[in-house]
Amino acid sequence: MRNISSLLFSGGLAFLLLVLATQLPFGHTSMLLGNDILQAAPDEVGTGNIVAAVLLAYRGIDTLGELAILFTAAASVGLILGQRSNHSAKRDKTITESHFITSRASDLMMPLLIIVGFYIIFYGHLTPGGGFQGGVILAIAFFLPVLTRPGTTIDHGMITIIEGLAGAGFIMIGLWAMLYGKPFLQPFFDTFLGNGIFGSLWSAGTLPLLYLAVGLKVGAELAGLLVTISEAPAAEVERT
Amino acid sequence: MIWIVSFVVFIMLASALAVLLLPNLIAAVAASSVVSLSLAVLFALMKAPDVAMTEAAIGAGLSSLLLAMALRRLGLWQLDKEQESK
Amino acid sequence: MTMPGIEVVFYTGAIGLIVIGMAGVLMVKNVFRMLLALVLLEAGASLLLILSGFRETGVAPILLSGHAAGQLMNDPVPQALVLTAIVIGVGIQALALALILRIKHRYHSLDMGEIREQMEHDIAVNSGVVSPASAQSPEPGGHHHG
Amino acid sequence: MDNLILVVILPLLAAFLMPAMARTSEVLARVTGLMVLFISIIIITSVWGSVDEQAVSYAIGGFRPPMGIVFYIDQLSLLFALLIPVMILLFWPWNKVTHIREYSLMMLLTASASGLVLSGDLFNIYVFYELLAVASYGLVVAQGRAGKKGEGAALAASLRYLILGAVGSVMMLIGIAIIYTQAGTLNLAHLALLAPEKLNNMAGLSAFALILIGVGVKAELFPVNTWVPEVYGAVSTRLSALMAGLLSKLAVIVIIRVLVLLFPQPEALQLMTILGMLGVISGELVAWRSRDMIRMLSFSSIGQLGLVFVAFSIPGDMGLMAGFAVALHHLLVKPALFMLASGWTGPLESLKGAAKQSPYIAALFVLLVMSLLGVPPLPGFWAKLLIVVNLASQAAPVYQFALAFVLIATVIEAAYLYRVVMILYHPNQGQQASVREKHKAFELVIASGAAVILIAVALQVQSMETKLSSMARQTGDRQHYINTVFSKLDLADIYHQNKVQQTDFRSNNQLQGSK
Amino acid sequence: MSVLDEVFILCALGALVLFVFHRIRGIEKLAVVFYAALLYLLIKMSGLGYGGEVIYSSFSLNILGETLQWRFDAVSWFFAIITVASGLFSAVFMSGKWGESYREKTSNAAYGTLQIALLLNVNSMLILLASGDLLSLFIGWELVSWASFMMMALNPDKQARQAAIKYIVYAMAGAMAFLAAMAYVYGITGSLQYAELAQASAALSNGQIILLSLLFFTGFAIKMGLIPFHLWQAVAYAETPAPGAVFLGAISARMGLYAIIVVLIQLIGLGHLQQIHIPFTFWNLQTVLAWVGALTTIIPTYIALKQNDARHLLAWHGVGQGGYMLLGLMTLNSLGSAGGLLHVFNYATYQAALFMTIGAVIYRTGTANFDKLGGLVTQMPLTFMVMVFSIIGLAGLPPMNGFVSKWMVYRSLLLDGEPLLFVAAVIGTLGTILSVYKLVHNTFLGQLRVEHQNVREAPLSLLIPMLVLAAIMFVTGMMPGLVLDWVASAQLAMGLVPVTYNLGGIVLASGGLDMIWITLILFYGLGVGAIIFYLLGGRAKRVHQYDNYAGGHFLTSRVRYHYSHNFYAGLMHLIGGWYRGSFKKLEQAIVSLVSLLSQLSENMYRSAQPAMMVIIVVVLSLWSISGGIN
Repeated sequence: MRNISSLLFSGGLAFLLLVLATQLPFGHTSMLLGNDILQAAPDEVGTGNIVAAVLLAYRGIDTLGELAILFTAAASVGLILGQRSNHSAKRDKTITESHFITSRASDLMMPLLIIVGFYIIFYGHLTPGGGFQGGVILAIAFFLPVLTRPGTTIDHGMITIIEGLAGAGFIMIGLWAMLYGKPFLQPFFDTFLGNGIFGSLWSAGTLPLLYLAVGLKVGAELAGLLVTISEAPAAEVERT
Repeated sequence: MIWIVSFVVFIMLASALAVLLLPNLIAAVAASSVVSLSLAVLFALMKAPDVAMTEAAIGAGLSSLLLAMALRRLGLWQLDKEQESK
Repeated sequence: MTMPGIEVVFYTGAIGLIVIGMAGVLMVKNVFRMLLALVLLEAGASLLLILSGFRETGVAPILLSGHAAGQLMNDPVPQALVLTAIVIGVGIQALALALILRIKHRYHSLDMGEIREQMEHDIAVNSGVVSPASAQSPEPGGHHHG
Repeated sequence: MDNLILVVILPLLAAFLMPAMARTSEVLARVTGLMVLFISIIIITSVWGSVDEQAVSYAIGGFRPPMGIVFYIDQLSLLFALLIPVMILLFWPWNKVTHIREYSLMMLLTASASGLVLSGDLFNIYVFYELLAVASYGLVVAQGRAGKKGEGAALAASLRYLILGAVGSVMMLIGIAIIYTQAGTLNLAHLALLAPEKLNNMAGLSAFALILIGVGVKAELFPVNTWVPEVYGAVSTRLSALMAGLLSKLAVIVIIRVLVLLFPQPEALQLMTILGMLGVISGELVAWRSRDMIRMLSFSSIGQLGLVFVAFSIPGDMGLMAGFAVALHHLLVKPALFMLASGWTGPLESLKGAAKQSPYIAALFVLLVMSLLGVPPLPGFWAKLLIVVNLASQAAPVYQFALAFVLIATVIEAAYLYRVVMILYHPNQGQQASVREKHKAFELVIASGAAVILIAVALQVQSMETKLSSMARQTGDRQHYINTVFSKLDLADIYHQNKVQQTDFRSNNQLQGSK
Repeated sequence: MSVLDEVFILCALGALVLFVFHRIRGIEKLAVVFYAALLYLLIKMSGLGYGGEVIYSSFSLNILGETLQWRFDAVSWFFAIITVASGLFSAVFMSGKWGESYREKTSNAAYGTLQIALLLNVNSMLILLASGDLLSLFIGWELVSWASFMMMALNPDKQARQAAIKYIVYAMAGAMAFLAAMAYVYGITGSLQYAELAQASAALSNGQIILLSLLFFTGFAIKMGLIPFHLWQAVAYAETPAPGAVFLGAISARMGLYAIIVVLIQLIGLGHLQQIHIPFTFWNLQTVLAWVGALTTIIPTYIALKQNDARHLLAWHGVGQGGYMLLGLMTLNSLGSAGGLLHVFNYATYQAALFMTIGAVIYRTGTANFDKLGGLVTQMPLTFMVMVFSIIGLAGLPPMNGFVSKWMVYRSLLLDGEPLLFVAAVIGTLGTILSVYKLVHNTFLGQLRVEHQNVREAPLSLLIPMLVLAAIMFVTGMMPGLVLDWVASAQLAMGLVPVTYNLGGIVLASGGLDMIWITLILFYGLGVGAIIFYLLGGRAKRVHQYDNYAGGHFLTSRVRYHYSHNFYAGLMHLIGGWYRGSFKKLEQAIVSLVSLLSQLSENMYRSAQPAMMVIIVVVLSLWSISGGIN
């Protein structure tokens, strides 16, 4: 009964969406907002990567919200799994000591990943990539040792502080503009950062700084999530 | 171009079905990783490099890592066993 | 009617993901798999959103020196939105995973039906309607698996 | 007015910093949260009343409205922006055992809730809505009843809530995608301008249905409210009160904003009526069967939210006014009832003679219940009257059905609520009278406060009516919204660009004038 | 400030004072003073009863674009004076010995609560009676419902408490029907003013009028306990503490009648009721309502006959007597409607007196169960006398006032050419006579029970109000013109032709009624009979109470024989219990239906992903709705 109705519903949804397809102007959308931004962004924000301009300048508050969601999720995961952190000593015995190659490879990879991560973050406003992608790479870079060497732990306190400060940094940059009487998150409020030369690293006002904050924040949150879940007490293992 | 896209979409939908139908959960996680990867390809084909990068890093990489780790913690990390575990 | 454009293929992919994901969320009993289905659903929505700013002839919304000045670009806004949505999705996924881990620990089950029954029993015990000693079933004969 | 964005930003800042601060001083971290709440209240009260005539918009980052995100501040958003910190403050977890992350979650809740009511951008609303959702999942887990058994229930309820909520979010996202494909913009004012042309069709209606279902999860809308009894049954009454009272209303406000601005078609309203009336009747019916107070209140809350939806689905300003009246009334009464319920756990029969033990609390309960039912001099009556009278003056048959449903549901509601009252005033003491939990002081304070406000409103019903009707008029005025967000210059620009004929604009104006 | 304002201020003040000091001894005296003052204010308004101008309260409320007003006209005044007088009598009854014993049995607080409940009842009724538009009528209506619920809820008895819940559900259903009707009126006219409705009703279609009348009438009928809503009232009223029962029984249910007068007669209009034919039948709306009244006189009265508790018997009667009032009103001619209105007054007097006598009996013996009573006439002769006076009134026999009103109703039915209704009314009266005989016989006649041998006459504080009421019954029975003054001006206010009357009774072209003559002749006849009896050397022999026989069965003083159990066994066997059962089954069916639906809903909420299933409904409904687009 339940399955039939579920199928019915899914079918209904598919039908609805298919019918909509005939009505929606896919491929020829009006792009009112998009065209406006495409025209204005190079002059107004000065980024090469217009997606970054949208993310950090035009829709900066969305990004802030998104960081907050990640933070919330991480905090909740911490609450859910962290309550039994004293059990984390009881490691999962199923993880066998890792192979020499993997551990060496991870040692080699880690600095590389960190560099790549930061590169992606810093050039986010010019080329594809940015805080999110770079942040993920950072997170994975820091998590690699945990994965390859089961004994390693990551300091939760450090993560907490980084994520807190990075998030606060994002907001502070926004509030900084308010100090100058500009609206919240306005990227150009002072000659201090200047507009820079279009296409150079130090351009687009506070955007690189914001992306750095985003990158650190995302990196810290995701690393935190990974670490917390990896340290979670295992359910009674059903070994065969 | 359209054939490439069609092929990727086909792969994506097939692995999406596999996510639901494969009895082994590890395989399901792997399939979902394939879905993410094909999606990333699609995003790239749609001229959305940022999204493609993100999807590849988060969807295919991090998310699969999370799922796999959780699977291990759940005690369901059993490659050889068909199971729809309780 | 001209030959269907490439966007139709993309659209098919999006709908396919959404429908498969929805069917999965509805029909799958194992919560872990339910979560996987949820990921598919989210992926489908992202694809749909990107599609809303897609033009076949457009280029990526990035100003590079190689590009001609007047070239048509794809809409950057949906791309930014999807970026946001993907990150939100992974956050929720992690939260759900953490919950599943704990629930498995607590109820020794990943079956949604069993979890619900145990939960209802616990809630009934909490509210004092059922005494803790009574059997697993909160209301005798009251189970209706729709 | 520019400071108003701090209402969203400061709690976020505090939330980010609190866990880090707690590493040095836990007290400091806690105080920070409270301070932020107080500052929020001060900021809002300082601008209170300044938007009565003309709403204000605030462009974040200073980018021109259709491109950048704007906050829209009118009477409605200001009222809720004030209610949020006040309510959070009231239900602040004061005890010492609370984990610092929970305070952090409370701050995130505050920020997202404020953002939700202030935001004037569709996707921004989605982001804040998600934030609200994730924060509430976290809180549900964290505030799971401190019992050995209760913990599992909180986890499971939270997971089920999360899955439902995530599906809802995806629905909403699909709706947004459809809207963006159709109209090419996300700014609510811009969409409002384009809506008669672009969204007044099947695609628009489906988008609305999807958004309705998505946001409806939080708003306890009928088909997606199965989490309500589970979550309220599993968490502390403090959080239930907050969720049933405040959070559900925020989701409703979002739906109303979207509905008023984006979806002019009557079918959208009627869809909401149908869901609302199904919610009313099903909620009250199950409440009638429930055997303990919390469960009863949960289902009653579903029913009341259904009533709110029915009210808002009445076209025109009167419908909005009715909706505001019911929503605000429920926002006042339901938390208070939850507070009273927290001391009266256990099966209803065990409450026999509780009135003898605590006559004051029982009297409060009766007062609140009477207002909930709509007994004349109390505010609940005026709210219900507004709904009923306006439903009856609608021509579409669905409203007549809704009227019948609402009235029948009220009778059922009376049956179970008065059964409880009779149990409370039973001449014989129940068996468990001696072991019954005591009400905590803050619970009584909140409930008494609600009762005092109820009586005050009952005495000041005329001025409340003026206030509400002015709020409804402002909220229902699409042109006002558009004009507020766009300056005259921008507007001319947009018209030029979008080839929207000026005549459209005028006819729109006339429509507003004739209302 | 008008007198009405003074009334309201006094009410508010009284409620406040009583609420604050309700635990203090002696508060009952204050309450009596309060009701007396209220009565005084009403008497100041007595111009209304003699056709004076409408009195407006200066208090008004502007809301929803409506102006809520409160005002008194002759109809309101007529009902108000009965209300306040009933309140006064109850308060006096309560303030003496009865109150002391109640205090001892329960507590100061409980006694104070009873006082508050009574006061709130009186106040809310006055607010209802003063309503000047539909909205204020509804407000008053709800207030009355909740006030009487409070009174009923004070009852410790389990069954009565269940009845109270039943009552509140019924009352809520009635209120919701009223609200729906009101909303419907607002939908049509855009206003809730009486004048607007009266104006608009002329232009309404038949269907609309039928729907409106049905909704309004349902609301009001529930309060009055008319068929088919009669089940709750008697059970709920009967076992409230005696003064409460006195008040509730005397007047509370009559608020339904008042609302019927205001809405159906004054606003929708008399002509309308007659003109509107019910589809597929040969009845019009007026006939239907009249038959509802007639059936209400019969069925509850025969249920009363079955009761084995004096209070229940009386309460069931109260339901039945409401039928007479409605029947009288629905004749819609001057004589019948005057009869109906007069019956309100008359009924209040004797119902109050009867409940007081039963209250006194309970005060002395501790029970109202017929199986445990009997022969009290020797111990409580004055109480007995009051009861005899009252049941004469209740049965509608001369020279008491009940006779006048019932005569008027019968007469008008005959004049109207409604023989079937007349027969129905007579059947009702027959039942009344039978049951009041059961009442007086089983309580006061027959043999005294051993445990009651030390019972004394009721204390003076209880006797005084009873005797005064008896006097009123007699005086207004002999000189109905006193009350007919008020009735006539009420009729005028209702828009009916007032009845022609004089002090002694009714003036009709085809033979009126003069109670002064009838009474004189009655007494004269009695006197003649007595003279003849004594002239013939009438020998009276006193027999001891126990010295009697039944059916040849010899009784010793050890075995008392008092024929009270299973009274009217034969009759009961004949009429059976089917009629009450059928309505009960209807009620149970509704409850089971709700229960079933409730269970279904709960299962829907509990099943695995029910929400999703229902989304199908949403999608489908979306489709069906969206048929209009594209």
